[in-house]
Amino acid sequence: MGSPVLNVKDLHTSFKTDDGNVNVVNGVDFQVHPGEVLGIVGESGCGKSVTSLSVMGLVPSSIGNVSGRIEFNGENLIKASEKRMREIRGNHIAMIFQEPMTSLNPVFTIGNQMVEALNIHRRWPKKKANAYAVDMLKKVGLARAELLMNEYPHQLSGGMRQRVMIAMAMICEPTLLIADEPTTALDVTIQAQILDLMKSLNRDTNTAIMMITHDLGVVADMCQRIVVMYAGKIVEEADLNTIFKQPKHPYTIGLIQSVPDMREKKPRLYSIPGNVPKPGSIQTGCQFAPRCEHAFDRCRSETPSLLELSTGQKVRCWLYEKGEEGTVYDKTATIRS
Amino acid sequence: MLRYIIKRLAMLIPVLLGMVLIVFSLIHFIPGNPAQVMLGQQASKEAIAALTKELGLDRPLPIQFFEYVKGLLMGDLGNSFRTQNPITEEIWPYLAATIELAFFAMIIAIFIGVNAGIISAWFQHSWFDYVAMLIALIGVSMPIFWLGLMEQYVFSIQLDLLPTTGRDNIRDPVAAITHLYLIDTLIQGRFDQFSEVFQHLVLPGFALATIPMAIIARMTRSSMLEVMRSDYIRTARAKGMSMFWVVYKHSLKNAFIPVLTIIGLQTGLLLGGAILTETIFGWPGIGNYIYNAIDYRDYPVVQSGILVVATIFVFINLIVDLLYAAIDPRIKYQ
Amino acid sequence: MTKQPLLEVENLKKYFPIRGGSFGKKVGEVKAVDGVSFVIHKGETLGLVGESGCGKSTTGRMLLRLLEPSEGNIYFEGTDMRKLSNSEMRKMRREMQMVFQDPFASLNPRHTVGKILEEPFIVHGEKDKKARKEKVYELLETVGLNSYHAKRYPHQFSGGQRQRIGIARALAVNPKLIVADEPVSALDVSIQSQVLNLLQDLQQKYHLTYLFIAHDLGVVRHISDRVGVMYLGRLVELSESDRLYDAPKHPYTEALLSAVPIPDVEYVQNRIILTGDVPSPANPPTGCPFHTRCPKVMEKCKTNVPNFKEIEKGHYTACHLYD
Amino acid sequence: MSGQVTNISPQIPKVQTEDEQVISPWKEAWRTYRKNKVALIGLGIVSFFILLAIFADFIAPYGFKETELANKHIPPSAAHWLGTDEFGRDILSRIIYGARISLWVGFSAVSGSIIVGSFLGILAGYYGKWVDAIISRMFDILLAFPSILLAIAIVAMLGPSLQNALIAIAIINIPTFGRLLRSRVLSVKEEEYITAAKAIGMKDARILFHHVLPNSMAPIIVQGTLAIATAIIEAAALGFLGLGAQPPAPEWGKMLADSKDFIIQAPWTVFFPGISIMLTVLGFNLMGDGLRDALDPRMKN
Amino acid sequence: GCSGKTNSVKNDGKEDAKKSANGSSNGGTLVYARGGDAVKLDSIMVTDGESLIVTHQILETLVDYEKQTTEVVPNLAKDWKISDDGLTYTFILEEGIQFTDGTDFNADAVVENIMRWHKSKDEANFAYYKSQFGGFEGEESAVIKDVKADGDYKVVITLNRPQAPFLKNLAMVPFGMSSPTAIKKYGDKYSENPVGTGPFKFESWQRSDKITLVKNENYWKDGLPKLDKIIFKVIKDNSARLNDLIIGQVDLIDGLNPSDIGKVNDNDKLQIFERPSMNVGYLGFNVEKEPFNDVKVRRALSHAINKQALIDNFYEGTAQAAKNPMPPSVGGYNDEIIDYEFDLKKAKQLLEEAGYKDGFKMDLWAMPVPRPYMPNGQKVAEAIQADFEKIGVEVNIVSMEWATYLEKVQAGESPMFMLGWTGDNGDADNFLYALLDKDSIGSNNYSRYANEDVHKLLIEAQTATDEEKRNEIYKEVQQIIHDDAPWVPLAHSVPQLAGLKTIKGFFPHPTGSQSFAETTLK
Ligand SMILES: Nc1ncnc2c1ncn2[C@@H]1O[C@H](COP(=O)(O)OP(=O)(O)OP(=O)(O)O)[C@@H](O)[C@H]1O
Ligand SMILES: Nc1ncnc2c1ncn2[C@@H]1O[C@H](COP(=O)(O)OP(=O)(O)OP(=O)(O)O)[C@@H](O)[C@H]1O
Ligand SMILES: [Mg+2]
Ligand SMILES: [Mg+2]
Ligand code: NI
Repeated sequence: MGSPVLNVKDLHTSFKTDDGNVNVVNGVDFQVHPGEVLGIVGESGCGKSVTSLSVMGLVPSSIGNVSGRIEFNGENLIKASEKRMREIRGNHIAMIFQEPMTSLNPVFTIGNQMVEALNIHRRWPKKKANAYAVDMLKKVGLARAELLMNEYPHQLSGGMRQRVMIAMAMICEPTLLIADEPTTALDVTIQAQILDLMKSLNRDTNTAIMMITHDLGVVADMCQRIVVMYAGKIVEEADLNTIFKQPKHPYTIGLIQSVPDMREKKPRLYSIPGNVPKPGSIQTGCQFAPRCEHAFDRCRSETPSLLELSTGQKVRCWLYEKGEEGTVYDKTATIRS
Repeated sequence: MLRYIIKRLAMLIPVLLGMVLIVFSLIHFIPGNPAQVMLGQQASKEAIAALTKELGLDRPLPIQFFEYVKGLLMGDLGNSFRTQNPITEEIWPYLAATIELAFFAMIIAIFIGVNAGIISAWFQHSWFDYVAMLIALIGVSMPIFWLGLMEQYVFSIQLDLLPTTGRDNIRDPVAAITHLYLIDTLIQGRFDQFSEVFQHLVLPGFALATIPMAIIARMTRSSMLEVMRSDYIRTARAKGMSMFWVVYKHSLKNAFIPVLTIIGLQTGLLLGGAILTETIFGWPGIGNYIYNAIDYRDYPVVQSGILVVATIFVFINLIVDLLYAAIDPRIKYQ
Repeated sequence: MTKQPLLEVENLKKYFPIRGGSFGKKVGEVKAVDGVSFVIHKGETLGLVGESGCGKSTTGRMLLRLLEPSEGNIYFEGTDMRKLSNSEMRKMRREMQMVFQDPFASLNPRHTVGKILEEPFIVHGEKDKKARKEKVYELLETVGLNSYHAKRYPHQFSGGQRQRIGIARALAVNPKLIVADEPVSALDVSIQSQVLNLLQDLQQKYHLTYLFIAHDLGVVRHISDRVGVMYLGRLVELSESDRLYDAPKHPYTEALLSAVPIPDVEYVQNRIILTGDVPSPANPPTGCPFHTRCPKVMEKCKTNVPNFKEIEKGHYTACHLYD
Repeated sequence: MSGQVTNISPQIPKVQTEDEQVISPWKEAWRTYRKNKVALIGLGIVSFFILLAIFADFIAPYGFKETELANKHIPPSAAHWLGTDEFGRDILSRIIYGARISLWVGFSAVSGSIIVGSFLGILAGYYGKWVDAIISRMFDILLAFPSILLAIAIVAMLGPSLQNALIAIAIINIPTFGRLLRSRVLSVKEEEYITAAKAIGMKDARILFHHVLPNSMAPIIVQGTLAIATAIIEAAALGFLGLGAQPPAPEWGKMLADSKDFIIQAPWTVFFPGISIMLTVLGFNLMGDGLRDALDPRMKN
Repeated sequence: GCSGKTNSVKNDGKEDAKKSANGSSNGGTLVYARGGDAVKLDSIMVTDGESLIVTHQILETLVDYEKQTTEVVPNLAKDWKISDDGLTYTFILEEGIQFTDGTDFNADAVVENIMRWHKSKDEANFAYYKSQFGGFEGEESAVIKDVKADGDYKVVITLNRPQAPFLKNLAMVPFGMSSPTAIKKYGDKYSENPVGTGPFKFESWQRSDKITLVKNENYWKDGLPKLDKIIFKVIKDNSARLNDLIIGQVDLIDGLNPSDIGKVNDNDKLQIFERPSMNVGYLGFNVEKEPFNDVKVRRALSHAINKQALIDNFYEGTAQAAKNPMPPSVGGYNDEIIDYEFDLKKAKQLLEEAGYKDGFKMDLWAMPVPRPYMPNGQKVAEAIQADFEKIGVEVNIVSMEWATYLEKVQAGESPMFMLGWTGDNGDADNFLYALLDKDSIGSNNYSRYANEDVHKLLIEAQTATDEEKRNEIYKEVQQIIHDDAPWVPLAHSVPQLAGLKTIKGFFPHPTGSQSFAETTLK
């Protein structure tokens, strides 16, 4: 597979809040390999966006603190200077955001915002930059590219704005694209367009994509490998097939089962009891334990680590610990029927 | 755009009419006969009666009102009771004095206010931020008439640095052309006078600037902070833009929209609200003009003066609204 | 299933005026809902899907007369709702209720949950304070909350819990019909299934009828007996849920269904990617509203508005392909 | 895949009991407020002046009109901490009694404008159409006036006195609250919980009083606090122009006006009343800012 | 845009500099600062002191007052004769005088001037003419019957009936002589372009800011005026005005706060000028209102005011305690009257006799503006308030705007008020009749005091021509008024001016305005 583009090790991000420091991302490890689409799924507030912002170095030091290692092509970004980060941002790592409505500056033209990254990283003459920006807009399937350059964001529909965002992110041909819920705000038919576009970009440019979403369908559609997050921690990591076919963590299992399937009608949906915990509210043990139907005492007192199973799958659950309580497969049996 | 302006102007009419009505009734309900005031305490009853008649104050109020409005519609602001001069001719020097002062004050206020606001927002939670915002808070809490007195006490009486009252050197008065003395002195190449006029502007200018400056600083800071937290700033930063450029290119233009509103409002307020400053600094401005006219029961002056000030106020706000469109493409006036 | 109609809607329309120009004159209209007809049978769940802005919420609100329809008729158990006076309408409100999309905005932040749930009883004339309290506790238990929650304020609840409170409030007046406007869209998947289950349980328990509005086709299929698909203020297809999902007739429904990503790695979707965006309801296309994006567009689609007709038993669609 | 994983617990899951206490929005606001040091200083200043006002009779070393012409213009000293004025009255005592006047004017003028303004604002916001048009135009007119001139004219009409100054200040502040309430009504009216209230068949009046008004309280309180600050300055300004409190009332603005002629011989007579005005106003402003952060983060701009 | 009228600058600074370089004049510019601006510069059309002090420099009267008293002395008329019946006045004019527009000053000009007033019948604009000379042409009350020129330099004025203070009236600044040509030329705008024979001529006027006058090079009095230029500058606030004097922005100021006298005296560059007093400031009772309809109450309160303390504290001792409604400088002053002494016991006792053992509550109206006769009305009221409190009279100070104040006091709405009066022409009639005769109720008799005896005596004095006799009558009137106590006369203030020590030849006149012809700066 070669060395990963991005190698995140033991990432911790905390925020200073009124109730003291709150750990929002709590020891996250994952890799993104060249050309790969990595999916990060999890419920709202589990720390997906914060993880991506941490990678970009966009967590302001005044309100948050990032620690651990973030290696980008071997370079530790946490140690990198702000100047170095600026060189990397938009150039080597680009990002698109959830809200196409608010992520574009309303008072500047599309063209102006398109060439910004080129100005910073390439210092091309204006004409060249503009021409390139138009090309880029065309590439993301925007028909009236030349005209669009002089239009303002509010004159565009949500789908068009998201395409502009993607074009903007891709303009410097980054090695890694972080997409933070790029389609959540869009309608299904438009979402299909955008996902299609991203897939083809990934294919054509070999840009690695870190795809953040809470929609399992999107993950299934786009990604090769998947990381499941729960309350600031990675609870499971596996390739696409494994995740859907052989989910291990009770949370992953529950999650997959909770989604109503459009193709058939089940009499009743499975649901995970309880609520997503507030970040920092669970101090000891497995974060999922209060909602887990298989939790036993150890789950409540000790935090499990991310176990690598023989399949290459990683899971953070005491059920799969080899040793005293028997083999992994014994315990999964209680979950699987 | 033009249609929008016309529409706004059309909407002005009822407001201005309403104002005329209110000012008219207010001033006419103030007890005290203008004739008495004009002739003074020692005047005879008959003389007062005769003057009352001559001024047309013996006619029924509705007729007086109607006549006044009729005049207004023909662009006639009426004649001052006291001087008998047409107000249209008389008002400009006063207005110019106030405009010069307000403009000067506003420039100070905007310059210091906006910059302090930006720096505070930029270095949020720094000592500069705290000190600047404390000063701004004290600024909004400042009774300017007291500030004016204190300024005079310190800079004029104690330190003898700056003149206390008036607009120019009394012994070497500015020969008025536009009545905006800074301009007049420049036109005439009298740089010595220019510097005199400027010195005269300093104390009242700062007194008047205090409140808008404080408000603008607070406003700039908070709207900068809000903008700096917004998604598109994050986008810009994700492109590798440096924070400085992000602020100056992306934040300022957005943050300026609410600041602009405040600037417009405050400029309008300065024009009419400068009475206290004008009184303390003996500034022959429009506020003084109207205030004295109330004393003298010079009805036409009060009515037309207030009307002129209010019209300017409304126009400034119209201009501000139009400026929005220049800054914010989302606003389009059809 | 009993096929007794509870609610009948005929040619319902809602045009919102666009004001502008001088003195707020009307300069145009948003055709938010443009001629919708359907029937909801007693005890069933009718799903309503469609993309954002197609008029689902507007339709739902008109049914409760929270919005005054511009045109069309609504019959609830035979009574013509549009003929009711205000006070009659207020009484009628007991029969039908609404659950809202945003669990944060639909609860008054300054009232305790107890007060929020008590209000329907006060409004509908329950004088006895103690009885009201009892009923509130009962409601809370019904939706899976505890009686001690009554003292709390909405901001102390999670989204899913708030949605339960919203449902409890709707239940308070013993309605026959509940219009649920995207009740789970704002919720996380794991919470969404809790609420869906709750809705289903309540339906059984109280013999409720639902009009279930959503844009998530999976959810709609899961909960609905019959499903209507809306596009630009019109119903383009309406049928029994299984039939609609398995064999959609309208090209829009087809595209919509194919666009939904399925969380299954083995399933190979034959995706129809539509071009362009949804046109604005302020300026809808002539003829068939879908013709601008339709992969099977014909000449007459551009000029003639297709009728909404039954092409198979219980399966309605508005498309010239089936003329 | 659904075959692979079966349901485990089909019943409605019970939410666990959490023993979090009930926090009302007001209590919560107070918590936020308490954390704000600057706001607490504001509260401290305001409370200080309120206490002065209430216990003036006990605190003030002299009466506010204890004239002793022989003691004219004594500089700050042990007997007269802040000196005496030209009537030989103790400035400290006058400032203490003056707090009564300023606070009274601030509170009552603002209450007056809140009552009238809210009433008009609610009418305009709730009924819309021509009611709104008329009331809104009225506000426009009032706002287009240079407010201090308007106040002067009103006082001139009614005759200078504290009470009339108060009325004038109340009048010029009406549109502030009117507009605030109107916009609140308009926005609250669109809130989903109002639709929900309508859906359960609630009458307009009840909606207005149980939902719209309580939800407008926070901005009113915030705006009210800030308006008290302005009202105090305005009252002082009117007093300064001789249009407010009448002698021998120890109104701060009047004290300033009376002693500004002595700024050279007796600067303390000018200094202290001014400082008092500024401090009180600052107190209310700090408090208002704090309240805004605590009560109504949306207004924060 | 800009109006030429309000700012008709004819000479700019450079031209001025040239002139002084020629050596033709080097008297310098005097900046005289005062509290208000002129209204009009046509003297006959105004009644306010701020206008008159300016016209005084431009327009001259036939006869003038002595420098610091109200004695009549020759001016444009070098001599005059009065017929025995007091009905014919013949004035002999100075010869060879020209108005500053170059036209001649002669008998015709005088006739035209007086006829302009006499025939105008315009009470509104020519108020002083009516009030001092009874009425216009054809009116029964008119004093002047006819005016005729007898040759170039002789003017004969015939009267309908004798008027004792006729010459004093003619000496009043409002009756200055304007150039008839200029009046015709400027028409309505004459009041902004006055042309006379005076020591200075009008140059420019910036409203509510300053009026500039320049030297009349052809002035008929040799060697005068000494100054090149006078600027009348408006500085409203008394202390600001003093401040500008101290820092050298202005040379001379009026309206010095008594409290600032010390400050001026301490400054070795400055001096004080005192304007001889011709005024009275008083506390008036509305004798029609309870309890002031009872003379005992009025007397009681007269005993309760410590006049000397008031004078010491609010006039800084620069006033004289008043016991009569007219100042001692006016002929006919009765100095034999013994004032009600400050005696709280007596006051209380009188109150008790009147049936107000526990005192009463009352409004005291205090004027809101400083006046020459009472620079500090509000504060004096505050002190009186403190005095009255000691005898149980609880006083509530009421103030309102000056215009309203006058109107309401005039209408008799006030029970007790502060006011005052400055003499116009230095005649007793101008005090006693104007202020306390029953005819004046509704105008200047604010106390609404009506005493038939007083009335009879005053009317008699008006037509008497014998000075002695008139004085006797006035003394009698003062005694009656003292006993009735409709007022508490408080003080005759000496208005204070301050200026540079170097100013010489400046004599403040009791009437409130004076010529600057002899004034020098250095
Ligand atoms: N600036 C901040 N200060 C304090 N807490 C923060 C801040 N930003 C995020 N958080 C908290 O961190 C947690 C994780 O937030 P994050 O935005 O990463 O969630 P997410 O997984 O992206 O959720 P969503 O699906 O809603 O986007 C949340 O609980 C949030 O409240
Ligand atoms: N009060 C209103 N005034 C004007 N236009 C409105 C109003 N309410 C809704 N609309 C418009 O009517 C159309 C339909 O709105 P509606 O809320 O019914 O859509 P929806 O299908 O519920 O969308 P969503 O999925 O986003 O909730 C939209 O274009 C909307 O902009
Ligand atoms: Mg996120
Ligand atoms: Mg909706
Ligand atoms: Ni399955």
